[in-house]
Amino acid sequence: MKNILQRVAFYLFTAWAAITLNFFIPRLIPGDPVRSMISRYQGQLNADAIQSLYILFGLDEQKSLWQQYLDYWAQLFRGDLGLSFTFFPAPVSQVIGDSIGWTVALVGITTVISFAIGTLLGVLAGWRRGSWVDGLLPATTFLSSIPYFWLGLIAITLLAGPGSFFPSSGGYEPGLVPAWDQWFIGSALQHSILPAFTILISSVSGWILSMRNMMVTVAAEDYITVAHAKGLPERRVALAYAARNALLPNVSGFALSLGFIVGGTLLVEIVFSYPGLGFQLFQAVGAKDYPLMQGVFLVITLSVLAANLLADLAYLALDPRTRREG
Amino acid sequence: MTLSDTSAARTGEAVLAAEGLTKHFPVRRGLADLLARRSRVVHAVDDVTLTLRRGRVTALVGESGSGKSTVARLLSQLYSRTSGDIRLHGRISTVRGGRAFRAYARRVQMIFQDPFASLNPVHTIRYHLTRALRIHGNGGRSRAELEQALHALLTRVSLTPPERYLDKFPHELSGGQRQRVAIARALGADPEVLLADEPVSMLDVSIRLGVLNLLRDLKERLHLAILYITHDIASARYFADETLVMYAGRMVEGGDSETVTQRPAHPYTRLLIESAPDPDTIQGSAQAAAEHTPEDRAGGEPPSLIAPPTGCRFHPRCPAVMPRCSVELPPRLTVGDADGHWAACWLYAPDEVGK
Amino acid sequence: ACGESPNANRANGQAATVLNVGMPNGPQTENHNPFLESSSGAILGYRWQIYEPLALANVIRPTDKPKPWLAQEYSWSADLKTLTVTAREGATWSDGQKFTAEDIAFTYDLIGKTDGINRFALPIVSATANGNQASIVFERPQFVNEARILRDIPIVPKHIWSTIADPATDIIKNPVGTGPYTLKTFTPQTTTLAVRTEGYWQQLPQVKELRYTSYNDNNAQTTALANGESEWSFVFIPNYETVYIAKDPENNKIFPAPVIGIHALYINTTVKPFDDPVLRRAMNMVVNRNDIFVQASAGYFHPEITSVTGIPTPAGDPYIAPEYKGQTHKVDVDGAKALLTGAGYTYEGTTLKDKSGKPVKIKLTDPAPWSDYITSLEIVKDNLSQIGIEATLDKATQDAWQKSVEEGTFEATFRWTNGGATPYDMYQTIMDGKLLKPVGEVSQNGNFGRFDNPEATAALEAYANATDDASRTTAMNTLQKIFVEQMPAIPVGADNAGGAYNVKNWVGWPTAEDPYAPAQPTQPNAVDVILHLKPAGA
Amino acid sequence: MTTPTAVAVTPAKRQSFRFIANRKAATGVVIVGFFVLLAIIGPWIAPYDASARSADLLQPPSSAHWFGTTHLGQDVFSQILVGTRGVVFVGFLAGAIATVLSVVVGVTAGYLGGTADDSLSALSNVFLVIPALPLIIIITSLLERSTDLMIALVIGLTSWAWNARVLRAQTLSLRRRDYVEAARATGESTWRVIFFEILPNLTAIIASGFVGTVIFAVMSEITLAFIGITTVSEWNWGTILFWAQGQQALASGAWWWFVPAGLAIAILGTALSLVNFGIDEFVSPRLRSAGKSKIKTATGATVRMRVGFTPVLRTTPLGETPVSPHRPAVPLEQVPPAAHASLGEKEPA
Amino acid sequence: MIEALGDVQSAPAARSPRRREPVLEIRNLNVDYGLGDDAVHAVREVHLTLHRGEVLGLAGESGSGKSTLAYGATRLLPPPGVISGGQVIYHPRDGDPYDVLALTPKQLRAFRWAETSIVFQGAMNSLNPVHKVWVQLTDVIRAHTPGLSRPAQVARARELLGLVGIAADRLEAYPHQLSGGMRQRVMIAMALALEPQVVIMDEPTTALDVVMQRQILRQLVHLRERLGFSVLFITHDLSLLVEFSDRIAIMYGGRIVEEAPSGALYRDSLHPYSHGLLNSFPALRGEKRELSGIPGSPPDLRAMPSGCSFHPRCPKRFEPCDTHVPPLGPPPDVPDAATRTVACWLHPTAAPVG
Ligand SMILES: Nc1ncnc2c1ncn2[C@@H]1O[C@H](COP(=O)(O)OP(=O)(O)OP(=O)(O)O)[C@@H](O)[C@H]1O
Ligand SMILES: Nc1ncnc2c1ncn2[C@@H]1O[C@H](COP(=O)(O)OP(=O)(O)OP(=O)(O)O)[C@@H](O)[C@H]1O
Ligand SMILES: [Mg+2]
Ligand SMILES: [Mg+2]
Ligand code: NI
Repeated sequence: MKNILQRVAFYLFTAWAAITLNFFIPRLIPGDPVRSMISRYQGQLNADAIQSLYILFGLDEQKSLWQQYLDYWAQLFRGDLGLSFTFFPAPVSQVIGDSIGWTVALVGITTVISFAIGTLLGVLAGWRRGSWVDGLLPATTFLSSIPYFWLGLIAITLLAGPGSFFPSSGGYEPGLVPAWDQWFIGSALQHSILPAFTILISSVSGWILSMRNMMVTVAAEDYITVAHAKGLPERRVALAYAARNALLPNVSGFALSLGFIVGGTLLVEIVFSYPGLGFQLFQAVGAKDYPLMQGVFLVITLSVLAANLLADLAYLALDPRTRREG
Repeated sequence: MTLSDTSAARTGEAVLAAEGLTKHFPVRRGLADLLARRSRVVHAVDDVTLTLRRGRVTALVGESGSGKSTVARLLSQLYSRTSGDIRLHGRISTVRGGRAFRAYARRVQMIFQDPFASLNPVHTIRYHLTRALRIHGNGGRSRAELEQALHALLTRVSLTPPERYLDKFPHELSGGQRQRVAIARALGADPEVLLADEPVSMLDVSIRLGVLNLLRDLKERLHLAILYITHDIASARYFADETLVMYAGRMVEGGDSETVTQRPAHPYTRLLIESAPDPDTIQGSAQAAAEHTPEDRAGGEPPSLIAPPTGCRFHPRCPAVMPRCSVELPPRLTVGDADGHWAACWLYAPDEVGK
Repeated sequence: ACGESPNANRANGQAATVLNVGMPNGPQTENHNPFLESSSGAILGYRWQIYEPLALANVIRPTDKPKPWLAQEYSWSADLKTLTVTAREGATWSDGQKFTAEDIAFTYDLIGKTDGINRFALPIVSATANGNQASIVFERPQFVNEARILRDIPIVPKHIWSTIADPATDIIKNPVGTGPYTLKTFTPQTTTLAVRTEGYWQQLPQVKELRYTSYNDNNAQTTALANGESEWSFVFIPNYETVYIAKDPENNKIFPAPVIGIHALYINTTVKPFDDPVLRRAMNMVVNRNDIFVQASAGYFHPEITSVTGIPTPAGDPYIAPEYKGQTHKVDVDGAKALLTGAGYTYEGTTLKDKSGKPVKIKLTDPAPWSDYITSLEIVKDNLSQIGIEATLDKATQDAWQKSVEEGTFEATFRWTNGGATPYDMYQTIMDGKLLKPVGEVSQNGNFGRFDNPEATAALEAYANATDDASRTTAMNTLQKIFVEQMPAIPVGADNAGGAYNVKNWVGWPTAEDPYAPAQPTQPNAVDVILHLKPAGA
Repeated sequence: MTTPTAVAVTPAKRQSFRFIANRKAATGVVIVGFFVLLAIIGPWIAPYDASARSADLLQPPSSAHWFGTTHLGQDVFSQILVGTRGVVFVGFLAGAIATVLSVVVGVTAGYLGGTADDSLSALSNVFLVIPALPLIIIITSLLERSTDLMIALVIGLTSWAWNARVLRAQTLSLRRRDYVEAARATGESTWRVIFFEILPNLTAIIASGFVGTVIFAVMSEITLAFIGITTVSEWNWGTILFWAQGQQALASGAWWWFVPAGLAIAILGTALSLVNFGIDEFVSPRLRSAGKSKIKTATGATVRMRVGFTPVLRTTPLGETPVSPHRPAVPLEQVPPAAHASLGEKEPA
Repeated sequence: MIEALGDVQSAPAARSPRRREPVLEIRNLNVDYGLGDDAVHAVREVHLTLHRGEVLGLAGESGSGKSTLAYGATRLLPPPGVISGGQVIYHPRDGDPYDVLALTPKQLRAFRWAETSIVFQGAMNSLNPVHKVWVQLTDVIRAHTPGLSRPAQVARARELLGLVGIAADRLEAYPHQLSGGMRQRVMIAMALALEPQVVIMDEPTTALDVVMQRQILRQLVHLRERLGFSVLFITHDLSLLVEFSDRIAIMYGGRIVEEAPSGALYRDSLHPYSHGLLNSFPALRGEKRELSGIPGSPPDLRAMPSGCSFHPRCPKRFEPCDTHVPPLGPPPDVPDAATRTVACWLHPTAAPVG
């Protein structure tokens, strides 16, 4: 009992601390949303608008930070994330709802694919040390050392453009309405190829490397030698024995990377003009849009925590030793 | 090395004593336990009482997993105990880190079971021994003195010439050499009590003999109190003055080594002694070995320590089981064939002996 | 089978029925409230295709009389405090209801009552309807606000808006306006408007469908413009000749028309020795506006200011005082040096020393990410070194910069002014004594350089409240004189209300020859532009 | 060729630098060293003032301007040279800060356990949960003027959590190792146990954590500069990319403005990863390429060394008697007569 | 096949030397760690013959190369181990003998477990922690008898557990749910799954107490009676070996120094090292004897003494010992010479093996 309670308490505490930090950190930034808006429009917005915006955003009343904090929690418990300033008066939940799907679809799927491919190559590289897959490693390392945005921009310049199959920006062709039909899905897929590919290139090497190292470590375990001694087919030794055990440590890394999907995608979305959550966060930071920032942070915090939980569960499911019954 | 002041006259004086020593390890619990509101522990050591005396070797034998190492760690106060007392020179001692722990460690040193794990792979032998000397102020005041002390230590454990070993890393030594370094380290503290946990299990018999001779020598020359934990009962017979037998976390028998090994009283001890291979009785035939097997009379698995059997923990396997064995915990009962020979078995209860 | 899908006939969308408009503002959230600058309607500009204002003032021809739009006609009372408007005959709301003067009165009344949506802080006293006429009464004469009142207020239907609890926080899911278009679909990336089938008060535009796409940033927008994916936009295109025009010289066009609103180097007049107008004038004389124009604003974005009065031309031509007509900025290093030495400054080697003998140093500040401003400052820094002023460039964060500007703790910074139909707004931003705050206290709306000149303040006051042209001209001339002599800020480039457009599918865009409207898709005049468009080759 | 057999005879001192013997690591160290050198002397050897404008606007690479010029006529090559210092400084300082923090938090939490562990791991979890890059963006915008020092501090202070977690887990497993218990039993004090028994065993993890953080810091710094978050007063590669991107260098065909900085980052990153490989293999003897992975047998065929199929260097056809590869057994004839003479001295059983 | 071996059971191989028939002949085996000059020669010129149905004990100094020999002969030695020469000749029940070292990986895979199985020292690490016991038992059956149906495989697995005295419900258990002794027995069951001819056991009971040890060995002996396989048994526990094995080979410094029937070796060891060993272990029963031990320390494999590697510690060393390596062969001067070999200049052989 104590253990599970402890675990739950730990998660709750982390969530509380992270949310509190999320609340206070943005507020430490000097400046306010109204002035950011004025600056953003650099003369396109009349200075007279300042006052109306203060009133509009409800920033004209002075509330103590503490009071705001309490209000924030009250709001959260009501499931209300407040109204975004940038998109005033759109509710933060709507802004997030509009963009999260894209992020999850693009980055989520690519993360899964990258993990799958990387793990597979890692298994190969680790199992047959010195083979061509192993020789691939320096190349993938180089690719993953390239700053993501640079890779993306070069890819756009070289591959996208008028007449090219690859569109240079957006999540789907302008003019299409999101719907589950062949045009939209086709277009969305087409738009996701280039970003997905660049994410893949820059992230797959990490998985290859960690899987390879795990494979090499596991390959030296006694039970692998036993499996060889048993005369099992090579494939079975490699997969059911070596890879199955080597996968375990990678699982928690994978779960965590799922949690970072939302937070870690800023540059992809900036570079490829992808309509996702990372870009919204980036904009929100620039616009001092506290409610939106907090909302996105909340999503990230919760997803990382959920991913952690998932990692715990996955471990439980995959490693019988943790399922100790006495 | 300032052990010379010990006089033989005081040999036999109790140095370290444990009374009712108990250690329960909490078990990681699953959901099922949560629902059933069970709280489970491993009863690793239950109610162990023993006394280590000056200049005497006490052997502790028993099944694997019966809690021998746990007793040693409890005595060295590396584990906190669930209950029971440890008396050092008659005074109850409970230390948890800090200066008090160091003072305790100076008098009670432990040799760990696994010589491959108990030396830090990143440090040289010199470092290990220097620390052992320095911590307890035995390192002398100058470099030369320290060097001399190091040489003396290594020579004492027959790692000669010392220069050959001082600057080696643990992985460059054989198991036996490591084992001796571990012993040297324990001696560096100039202790009164040495808790040696299976110091010879991984060695071939010739090296094993060397280590045991060293321990005996220490006992005799420096009047150390030694706890010698082993699976090798024959060596207990040869090197220990007193032998204690543990089964499933409890002491089941104790007494003079020769008596316990030659006339075991407790059914478990008997099983143990009979199980021990002895080339002098049965010689060289796999065929013959298969014939008279004591386990035919006491088969079965060692008990679970999480839910140990009620009453006498050996009763499910005991060939001489009586109804009361499964309900009542047998106390220490005198066997009567030799001084200080006792067994925790109802067979020796006064009312049973008559039958 | 897929007939129900909104995308079904998308594949064969004819070029000549659709116009693709783009803006570089990132994913949008559905919000069609025309009063909110944060709405997707405002950010992409489509609000003006749904809602219409009373009249369309043309900011690039500020002296032209605003073109009556939803107002059949309008007139100001002599004291310029009351506006009387006749409602457009035959206009209907897109839900079929008739448009009346009630709607006009309601709209202005709503704005007057709701601070949150009163973008221009208009001092509306009352707005009432009488038959097909509405009259709106203001607290003060509204000459300088005229264009805003007529052009920038979208008229909303009373029958719908009177039921809206809070007009400032409603996202107006189903916008109903008098404009030629209605909302078809909204997605965070693209908003599509369809042309009305009936009930528009004038001939319907030929563009059947307007698609407003929001690109994440300037680069994406520029790329889309260059390859024709986006046909109309307003975005800064660095090196626009190569990046944009050269990609399709036939069709890719820009029309960067200057408006009266400028970008200037504000100088903190409280900091010695820059409190000396002579020094400021000398600095003005060495600033190479052409370099800034070419290198920092890509040769088009902030049209070079040539007039010494800082008034952008040709938009501001009519306002330039006779004595300054034709007088243009020229880089004159020797003249500047002479001016300085004549006023008691000295040189030690190449270093300029002020009257007290201290070397003249100045710190130029702007937020780091604003690359055009930073580039301009680099050039200014270079220019100033020619007269021995050692300038340093300080790149702060936006917030730090904003704070230093508002509190007057900066030394010199590049910043914009307010814009308007007359040079009043730009001069007011720079020189208004009513906005003057002591250093350290926040001045939000202007006079960041702490320019303290009662004469200028009075002239501004006089200009705003004058009811006749003559006194206005006098006040304006005074302002120019003070500006030129005191040089509280060094004008460099004008704001531009132009845009980039593509003539492959549609023609009829405003051009320098026919500047009937600013070519900016987010301006109210955009509706006029759309009405001008015809399929190319037709 | 490094074989573990060499280890046993190698004196202790040389061990710490053994990983340089790894070819990958050596390459990495050389490249990183080169960049560090550039960081030191870059500003002096730069042919132009990196910020100085010139009349050569947007010129492609030439002998005057090796990497071409910017829209202001600045020399890109000089900017790269001058910019190296910031990158290297921030990378290493942030790496150092994060490493120290992670060691302090991770090892303390792992070793002390109990409440200290709970609160410290909660702290690192909170830092783990908060997305790093956005957090860095926010904190840097908090600072009025972000100097390289500030950026290094911010990156260092926000990116220690992952390593702390790894170190904690490792410390937890080390804490119960017998040699730590043994050190305690010998009477070592707590701090000595932490610093002299546990830390040395974590060296490799700490070192690779350091390298990892340096890579992360370099990437973060460049990213921050690229998206225009940090001030661009001091040149670094990210700043160059920021300007190039802001001026649409790629679309205007000015690839020379965009490509060198990106490649420089990639090369530095790769070099650091290579060092990391070296550390990894140094730590885990199993990763250490055990000499060659392919060997030649007596018949000239090549076989791969691998688990489960020990290579056989020489086989003997069934009919023949195998001979020893080392030394033939001593033929009986050579046995000195003395041996025979002493036969009688058979020992008693 | 079991019936065929029935007579072996009634007349143990060790007792009737004339009928000795080899299953596994190790001839001049050399195993190195590493290559070239850095190589450690851990096993040198080893000759050892395992006969059908016998238990051959292998004892010796720790680090003398016992495990290396076992792994080398089955080619399971992990890198950097290499076999630098020799033969391991296997005699199948029917068919011609062949050299295990010459097999291709594919043949080797087929050979393994079906003909020779091996039980490693650490049973905890020998079982794959993530698979249930039945999976690990059946996968070896499946790999070598492809046609067998799933239920038949499981039935066989159940039967195997029964052989080693573990309840069939333990098939569903994961390795960590079993005690050390049970795991060791699962490994033994697995080793017998394909009824191989040779079972190699490397210190299978070192970590266990004597009760458990005897329990396991008893089962092994019983199974051997029924199935007729041969065992190569490696341990430090000489008393155990004397009791359980038919013959004992003693290793020192990478070489076999003596090999003899266990009783003969115990009573009358010829090599001074064997002698020293036998004088080093205490007896549990009977009179306490004086234990002499062996002075000196084990040789460094990297710097082997010249000649007989034991000579620096040998109480009886004389002239040739430090220069010439004594060959292994039947001693000329003892009555039971036919059944034993020794490598010592005290007993210079006239007919070296190999
Ligand atoms: N830290 C621990 N947590 C939980 N259980 C433990 C712990 N240490 C030991 N145990 C359990 O306590 C029991 C006694 O263990 P201990 O190591 O003392 O046995 P032992 O007699 O020394 O065995 P061996 O002869 O194998 O060394 C075992 O069942 C073991 O699993
Ligand atoms: N990877 C290796 N590299 C170099 N030498 C090694 C390696 N592995 C083992 N050795 C050496 O080979 C020798 C033989 O080792 P082996 O494990 O066969 O000994 P053993 O007789 O089984 O000893 P034990 O009784 O301790 O198990 C030892 O001296 C050891 O130091
Ligand atoms: Mg133990
Ligand atoms: Mg071994
Ligand atoms: Ni029987």
